[in-house]
Amino acid sequence: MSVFITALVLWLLLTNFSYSELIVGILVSIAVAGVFKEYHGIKFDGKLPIRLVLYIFVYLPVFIVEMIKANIDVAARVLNPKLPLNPGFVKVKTALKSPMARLFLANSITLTPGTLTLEGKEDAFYIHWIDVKTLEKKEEAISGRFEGILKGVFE
Amino acid sequence: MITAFFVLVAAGVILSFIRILLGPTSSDRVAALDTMNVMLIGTITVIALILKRGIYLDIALVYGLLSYLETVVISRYMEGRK
Amino acid sequence: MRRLYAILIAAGFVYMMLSFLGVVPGYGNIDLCSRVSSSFLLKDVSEQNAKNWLMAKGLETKSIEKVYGEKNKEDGCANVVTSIVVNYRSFDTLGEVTVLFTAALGVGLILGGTRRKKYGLLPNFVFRESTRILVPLIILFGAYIFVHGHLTPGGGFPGGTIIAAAALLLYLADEEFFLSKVSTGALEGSMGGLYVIAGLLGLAIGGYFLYNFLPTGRVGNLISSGIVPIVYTFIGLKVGAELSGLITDLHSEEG
Amino acid sequence: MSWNEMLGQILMVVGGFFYFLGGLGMIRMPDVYNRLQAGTKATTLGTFSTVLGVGIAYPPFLIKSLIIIAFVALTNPVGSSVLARASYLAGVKPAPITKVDEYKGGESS
Repeated sequence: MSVFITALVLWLLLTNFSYSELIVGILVSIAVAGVFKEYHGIKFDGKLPIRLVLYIFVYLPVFIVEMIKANIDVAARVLNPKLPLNPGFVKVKTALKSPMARLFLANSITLTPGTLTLEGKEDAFYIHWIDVKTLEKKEEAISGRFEGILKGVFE
Repeated sequence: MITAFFVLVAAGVILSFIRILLGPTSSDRVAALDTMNVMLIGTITVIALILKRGIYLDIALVYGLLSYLETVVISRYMEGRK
Repeated sequence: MRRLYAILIAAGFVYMMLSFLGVVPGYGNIDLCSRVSSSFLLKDVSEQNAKNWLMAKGLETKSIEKVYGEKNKEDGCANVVTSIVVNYRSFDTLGEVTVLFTAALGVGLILGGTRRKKYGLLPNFVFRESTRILVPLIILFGAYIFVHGHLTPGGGFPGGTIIAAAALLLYLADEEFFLSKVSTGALEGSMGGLYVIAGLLGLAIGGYFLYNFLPTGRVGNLISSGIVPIVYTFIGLKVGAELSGLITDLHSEEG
Repeated sequence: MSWNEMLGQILMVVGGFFYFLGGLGMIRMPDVYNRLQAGTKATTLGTFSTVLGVGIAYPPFLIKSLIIIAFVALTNPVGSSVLARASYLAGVKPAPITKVDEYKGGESS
């Protein structure tokens, strides 16, 4: 059912609106949702609109600000003639449970300053960090900003 | 201003192209190729703007899909080879 | 020495890019948007637009039927390549689909097994989860391409290839996934049969094989140009099933 | 030239600058993981900026531009993450300045 709604919304975004497009889109979405009855990762329930609003107005601004900061950081590192690097692989624990929230956390980590996700296990992510400052406070430094927000949005 | 965009993109593409030619290992080459592909997606959309053709946006989407698939396939191959 | 070669090849690349800069016209100086085919592609085929175009070319507005009417009467495709491939030379396309079917059959005979080949390493967590989100949307995009084959560039073969790309992504992301050979075979066989049946219906109604027997409608709408979108749907599903079956054969091992 | 074309072109040039930074990072960084960091971040923000600029400069393209942005945001980090793990497991050594390593030869199974 959630696959059907997502597919129909994507179809209507791809095409210009008319009634024949709507009918064909409904047919195609039913087919796609029938094929992926079991194997899919798109699941949502009645609280979707609240989550969408939260996602757009709480998560996205933080994310975009962090991304611009990341790029300024990368630019400063690349344009600096001394190339200040102090890389290392660290392990970061996370408390998030739902796969979607963890996927978005991993992507956010990849796109924020100086970190790149390598692998996610049951309760932790392995991360390549471009500038290892401390090993004690690493959770706060890497994923602390997003974890609370994503917990509020998805769980 | 569009010319400035093209000059910047050309510089970026050429730098990553040099990395493809030099790269000591094959993962360096794949990383540079991935970077170049994403740059080309942006360039295709700008060309769509210049020629005012909505079709080229579809082409950018298909190109992005294929480049992602290529990166993933080569990565899985390297993993399995070990 | 290697660096020298690299820089030389890159210099050739620079020259290519710079020569391309001269070809691209300046922003706002392009005349392509006033071409007829472009207005068909953008689905902006209202009569007012046609009159504007004719006025801009300095022609009489009486010849409007000559520009828009005839095309509408004959096959109703906005995309010229599609009208050639699926309407005028449709028998040729049937042959092409048969060639692809034979190739898939050969690969299945030589390599086909009943068990899935394992990589031995679990895929990345991020990759697994994102694939579960992406794959239905990729298949929907493939369907978008082959349903709109008569309006935009694209059609059955690219759409089927995108569906097969989704199948390949699933094979890479999930160690347990195995597409059953019965389902792909049944889909491809039934779609090929339906293509031939559409041709025979044309033979029964219009007098020759693959006759376009449905009304053509107005150029630019989704439901137009007769049986062309239906045939393209058959071709797209058939090619997608064939290539997915080919990927399955390459992923399986004996025993 | 109206304001939206102006804004779109400025966004495009900013995106082109980030593309250039990505290419420069590809050249200057010492090993493949740092290169992936620079390449992924710079090109993702560059694509956001460029494609959004195209959508703003010519509003009929806006919806498809947003679809392209969502697609790139979903696939590009995933691709680089998969590639980083693959090169770690394939035995590509990190640069000598790498101090900490808690991943330890890929303890996944």
